[in-house]
Amino acid sequence: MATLTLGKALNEGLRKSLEDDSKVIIMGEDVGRLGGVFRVTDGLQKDFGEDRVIDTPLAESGIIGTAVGLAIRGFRPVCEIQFDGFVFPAFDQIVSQVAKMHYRSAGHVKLPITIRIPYGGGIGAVEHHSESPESYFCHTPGLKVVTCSNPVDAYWMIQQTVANDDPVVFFEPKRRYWDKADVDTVTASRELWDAAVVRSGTDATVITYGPSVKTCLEAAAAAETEGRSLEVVDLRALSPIDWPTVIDSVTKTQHAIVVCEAPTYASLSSEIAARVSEKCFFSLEAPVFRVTGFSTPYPTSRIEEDYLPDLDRILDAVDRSLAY
Amino acid sequence: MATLTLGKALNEGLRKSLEDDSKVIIMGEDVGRLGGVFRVTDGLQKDFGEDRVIDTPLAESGIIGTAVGLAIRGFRPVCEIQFDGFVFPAFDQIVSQVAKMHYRSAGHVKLPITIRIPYGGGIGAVEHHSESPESYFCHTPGLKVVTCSNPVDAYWMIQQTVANDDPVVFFEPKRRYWDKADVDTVTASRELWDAAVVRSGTDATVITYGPSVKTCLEAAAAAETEGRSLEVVDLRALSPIDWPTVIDSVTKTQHAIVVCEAPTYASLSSEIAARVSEKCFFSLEAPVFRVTGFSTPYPTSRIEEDYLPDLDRILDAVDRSLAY
Amino acid sequence: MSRAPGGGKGAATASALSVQAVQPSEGPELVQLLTPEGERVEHPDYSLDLDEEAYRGLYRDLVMVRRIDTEATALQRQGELGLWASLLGQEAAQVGAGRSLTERDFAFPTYREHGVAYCKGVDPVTLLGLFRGVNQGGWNPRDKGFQLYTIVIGSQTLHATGYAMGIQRDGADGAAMAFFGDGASSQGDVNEAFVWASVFQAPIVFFCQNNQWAISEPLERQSRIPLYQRARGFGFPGVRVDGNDVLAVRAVTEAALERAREGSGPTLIEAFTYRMGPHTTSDDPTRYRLAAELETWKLKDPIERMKAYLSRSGMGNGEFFDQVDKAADELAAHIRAGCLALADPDPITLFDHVYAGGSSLLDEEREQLATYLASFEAAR
Amino acid sequence: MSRAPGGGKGAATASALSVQAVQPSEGPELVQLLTPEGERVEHPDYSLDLDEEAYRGLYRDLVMVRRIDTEATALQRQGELGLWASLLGQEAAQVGAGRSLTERDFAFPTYREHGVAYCKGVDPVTLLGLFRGVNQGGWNPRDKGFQLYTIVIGSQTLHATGYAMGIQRDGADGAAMAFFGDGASSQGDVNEAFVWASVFQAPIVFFCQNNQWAISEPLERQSRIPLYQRARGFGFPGVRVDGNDVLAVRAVTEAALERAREGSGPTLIEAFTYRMGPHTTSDDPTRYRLAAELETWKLKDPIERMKAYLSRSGMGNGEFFDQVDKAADELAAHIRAGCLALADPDPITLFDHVYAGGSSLLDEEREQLATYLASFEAAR
Ligand SMILES: Cc1ncc(C[n+]2csc(CCOP(=O)(O)OP(=O)(O)O)c2C)c(N)n1
Ligand SMILES: Cc1ncc(C[n+]2csc(CCOP(=O)(O)OP(=O)(O)O)c2C)c(N)n1
Ligand SMILES: [Mg+2]
Ligand SMILES: [Mg+2]
Repeated sequence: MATLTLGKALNEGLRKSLEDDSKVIIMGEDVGRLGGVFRVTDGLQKDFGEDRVIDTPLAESGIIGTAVGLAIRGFRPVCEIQFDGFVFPAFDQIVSQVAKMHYRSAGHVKLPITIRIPYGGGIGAVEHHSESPESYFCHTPGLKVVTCSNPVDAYWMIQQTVANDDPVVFFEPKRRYWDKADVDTVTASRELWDAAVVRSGTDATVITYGPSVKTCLEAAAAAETEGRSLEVVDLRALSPIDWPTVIDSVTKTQHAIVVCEAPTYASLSSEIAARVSEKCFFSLEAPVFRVTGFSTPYPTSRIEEDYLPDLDRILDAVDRSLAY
Repeated sequence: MATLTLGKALNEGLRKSLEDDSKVIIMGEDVGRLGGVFRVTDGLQKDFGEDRVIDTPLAESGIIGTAVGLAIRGFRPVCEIQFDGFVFPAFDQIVSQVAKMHYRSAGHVKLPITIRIPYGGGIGAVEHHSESPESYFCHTPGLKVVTCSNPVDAYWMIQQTVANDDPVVFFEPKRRYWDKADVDTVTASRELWDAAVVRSGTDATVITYGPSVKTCLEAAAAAETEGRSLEVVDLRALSPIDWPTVIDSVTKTQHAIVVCEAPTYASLSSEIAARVSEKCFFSLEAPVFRVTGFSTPYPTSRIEEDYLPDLDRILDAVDRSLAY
Repeated sequence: MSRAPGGGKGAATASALSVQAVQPSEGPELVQLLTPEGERVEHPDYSLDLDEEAYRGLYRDLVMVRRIDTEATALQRQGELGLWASLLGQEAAQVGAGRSLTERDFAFPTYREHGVAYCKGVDPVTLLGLFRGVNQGGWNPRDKGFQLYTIVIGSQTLHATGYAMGIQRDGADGAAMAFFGDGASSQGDVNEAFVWASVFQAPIVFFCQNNQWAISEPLERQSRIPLYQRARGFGFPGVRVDGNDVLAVRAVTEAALERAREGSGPTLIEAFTYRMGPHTTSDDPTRYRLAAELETWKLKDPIERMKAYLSRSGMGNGEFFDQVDKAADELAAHIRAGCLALADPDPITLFDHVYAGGSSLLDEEREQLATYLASFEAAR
Repeated sequence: MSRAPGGGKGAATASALSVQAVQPSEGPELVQLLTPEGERVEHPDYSLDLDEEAYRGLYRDLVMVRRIDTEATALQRQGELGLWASLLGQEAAQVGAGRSLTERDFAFPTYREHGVAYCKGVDPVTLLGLFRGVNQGGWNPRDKGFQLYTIVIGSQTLHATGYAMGIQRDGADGAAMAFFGDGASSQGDVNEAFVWASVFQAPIVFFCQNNQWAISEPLERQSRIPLYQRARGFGFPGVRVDGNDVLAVRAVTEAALERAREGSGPTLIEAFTYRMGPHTTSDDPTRYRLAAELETWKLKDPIERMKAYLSRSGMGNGEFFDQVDKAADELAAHIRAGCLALADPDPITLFDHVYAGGSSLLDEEREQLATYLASFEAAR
């Protein structure tokens, strides 16, 4: 048991992956000497050398494209995209190559590539540094997508992801990098693809993931003082979603609210709302409400708090759901 | 009134746009001398010159990126992406530049760029030539997305799009390029952002767009022989959607089926299902069913008919909905 | 905060900023070991010394590769293939490169490298799967040292570079080879591959077949200077070779591969050639290029010159040429029979291999489709 | 179908494939008109002949620009800005380039071009909006001939190229200028911009400030050869200028702009300089570079050498330097006051300007947020 920040838990998890499998390599901008702008790879180049922790030229398509080649050669690349908004130059390689290679090759070519992306807002950053692009990847067959919300999951999920034989986009909730928790470094708490009921409740189910989990837990605590019992589901795996856990919960509470930072339209939150509406058609007492970022580009930092789902907007949605 | 194929209607529409506004320029791979691989720009370079109909170097990011600069200079670029699967190298320019410039500049910089993309399957093509990437663009604030399903809309919508001051992704249903219809070239039938009820009915609403409209109309005709009255809504505008038309229809029929070629997960069809489930919560007699492409990369052509929503799968969903 | 007041003007002498405006398609820098007339010539930097059997082997390869192409084109016309991308005219470039590759090396092709595939031991029938639409390329890339065809222009150059970095990290002997076209040279990915390869001194050869056209666009839409010169902007050598001269291509490519394997980094080879056919069977080149151009290039045919060389030098005679033609006929028959035997996949297989580890989402959809398909079976 | 039997080996003489392995950060090719000691020197290809007022003006610009930077850094430390990207050390590169631009020209900056912004007449206070987080850059690019800051590395080089193509199509006189860094040179977009600019002979100057670092990565991670040489791979000239010598930068840039406006196509200028500060205020350069490097570059300070030049030549004296310092103090006060007065936007404005033509989807969301916000007002 160690007390780790989420960032440090990732760092320790990556260290473990590098130790466990000599084919694991880390690559990205500033991941070596600097240890990454968030220090997630801090000290790894020093200990594992420049051949395994590679400071790459500044081009995201190049990072992912060369990772594909390395994977074909038998390596397990862990690529860092410095910020959410900078994954798009690599989008073509991700969507048309990484996602499709196993299919194209009828299973001959595996690409066990991990793409780490710090994502989400709330850190007062400038443009392109606060986005939530997970829906693009969830919509792409051939990719799997996961995200952690706390240090324990960070430590274990990154290792499970790196050990996974499919390409996985691993989203890191950057504003939670500094959150601390005790981490059991001996036994993993659960499978990579399983959702977690992080708080039990009876009145409504709040379905969320990544940086919003903490906000939802706070909302649930606040709701409790008003006598409302919220169940909070941390999805962890975004593609595919652990539907049974979600549907069981909603079937029980008969109310569902989806919370995330990404814009609503044509998104993962749409999928959750659509699926829950379908599968819980007879148990839902109210429509599935979504509390998300708005349909605008991520705004300037001085008004980002109004853009991000916060406690009040979540509770407001709960109220509307229960009053329906 | 002229009888035109959908492809020719686009060609005539573009010609009109070039004539009407000297700032309109066309750019892309093979759009000049060849007239485009689908001949949509046939003859335009000959008549408007190489400065206005530009064969570009082979790089999609370059096409869109230079279009941004041309738009800043006051031009109205119409960019062709040769096939759906080749839009991804331009994704960064589209998502981080085209979509965000007006917002970033607080309205100072308008980018009236049209991005034409032939999309969808059913033409027996090889990989990357049959995809339906519309959801990625719908999920991107700052973009608008439209698609035509017939020659009349093709003729008018392309002109309305080019004349529009916002960046618009214009999806062309490539397997319908050869469909013919009489086109009134004097009066536009409707506004760009309006959906169309292309067949009235009372038992269920089929919500669809682009290449699937024809399939849905055929399904509706077949359903009629079985005594079922389907209403078919052709969305035309995919972002934003004309919700009143959709919701009015579903409120009336109490059953909704969404049909499109793109994979279901985290997509535009998710949004439609989610929104209709929410807005028609009390009127829906059954969950919203979706008949879409599967969650796989687009398959090889010899089995694409099994991947694409067809008449039978649509009618099957109608049956399930009505039997719910 | 506004423009500086007064002030004169900076000036440069004319020479300082001028660049030689070279026509991209000309220049004396072309490496050639065999003239279009089949005459063997010397080159100061490159030489090739093979035994007779090897020269005959190259001729045989050229003929076989062309026959693959002819047969596939015919099969497409007869509706047995959905599409075919002909390599007509590019046989020497591909055989020269393909025969330079050893088992240690790994090639990353575009959609037109049927000749390289042949040299790498991929059965042409397997190759047809993609064009028939029954699969996306049926061979195992690792078995063949030959990656699947990549259709998105330029992507594979980065894969090749990464693979080469992997060779380095394995401390292995070998090199990667990235194939791409003149049009591809404009793609960001290709230029990023140049950056990476140069920075890491990766063991890779960039093999650009400049066939003068990117569908309807002539080379002038991609570059103002000869493409091989692109390399020098990235700090590694570029060389232009007569792409219709199989001997020169082989000499240049072997040298570049050797250089790569030795740890001296990347080389860009521009094989100067010509796409004699349409871009693919869907294309109509009469819309954008003159027949005369084709006629000129017919005189440089890669097979004819090799045949002339063998005849002149006595290495090949009528009997040998007949043998080769017969072998080609057999290959054609094999291809035809194999193609017709390529069965359509079972629809339910469309869910196979999306993931190595499966997916609950797909399981559900597969189940749905299976039930749905079964309902038709039942209805029969 | 397998490897050709027998056969010898292709060989290249050593020279044919060798490339001069130049250290990317050295070389005698640096254009300089002013030594670090402030001595005026001649260059065979470039000259600059300004009147006294103009020389003084350049000095004044350098001082003002540095003061903007110092003040902004201070404001960031005091919590008034979320972030600042310092240009410390790059003043000469930016002023030299900025003062070469005329009203006909249009500049496309990165996030660090505060000096160019100043020359283009953008009030530094406006500049701070982005770093304070109240807007994304408050000026009207068309008014200033200065595009908004672009944060995604390299994107703006394509915008500049397109703009230049627009100038051509308008038959206008003028040029575009694209700013970017050494790190950016690796991005596909930048190389695509080179392709486009060259193919269309667009009136553009690519101005690369090679400040030796891309955050923590030294130039060696981006290139093995001097960056200015990249241009020759694309068929246009590249030139390396001492980026800490405002006179040389101005001479070279004016010449390149003139060349562009005349229709002779693009030029790549590599302004060889050094990022004296951290990458941004969030960065800690002690983690990746040695203090000694900084000390070396302090000796090449762009302001000191211009000051020495003015003193030596008698164009500037103590009184003048004091005047400039006083003006800089006033500018600093203006910036500070202006920054503190930059109000937070009204939350509801987050919906403004997403579209020129509005959107029903946004109208609905705006309405929701307004109602929601009003509920708090009401609750008060
Ligand atoms: C990214 C991308 N854009 C567009 C296309 C469509 N396309 C297929 S081949 C081709 C031309 C390629 O030219 P070149 O690189 O010279 O290769 P060649 O076909 O001549 O062998 C184009 C534009 C594509 N496959 N990928
Ligand atoms: C596409 C993209 N990837 C990554 C980043 C993060 N990032 C910001 S600045 C920078 C380094 C840029 O170096 P350089 O081009 O040399 O410019 P400099 O900062 O030195 O002025 C990086 C990696 C980004 N802004 N955009
Ligand atoms: Mg070509
Ligand atoms: Mg730099």
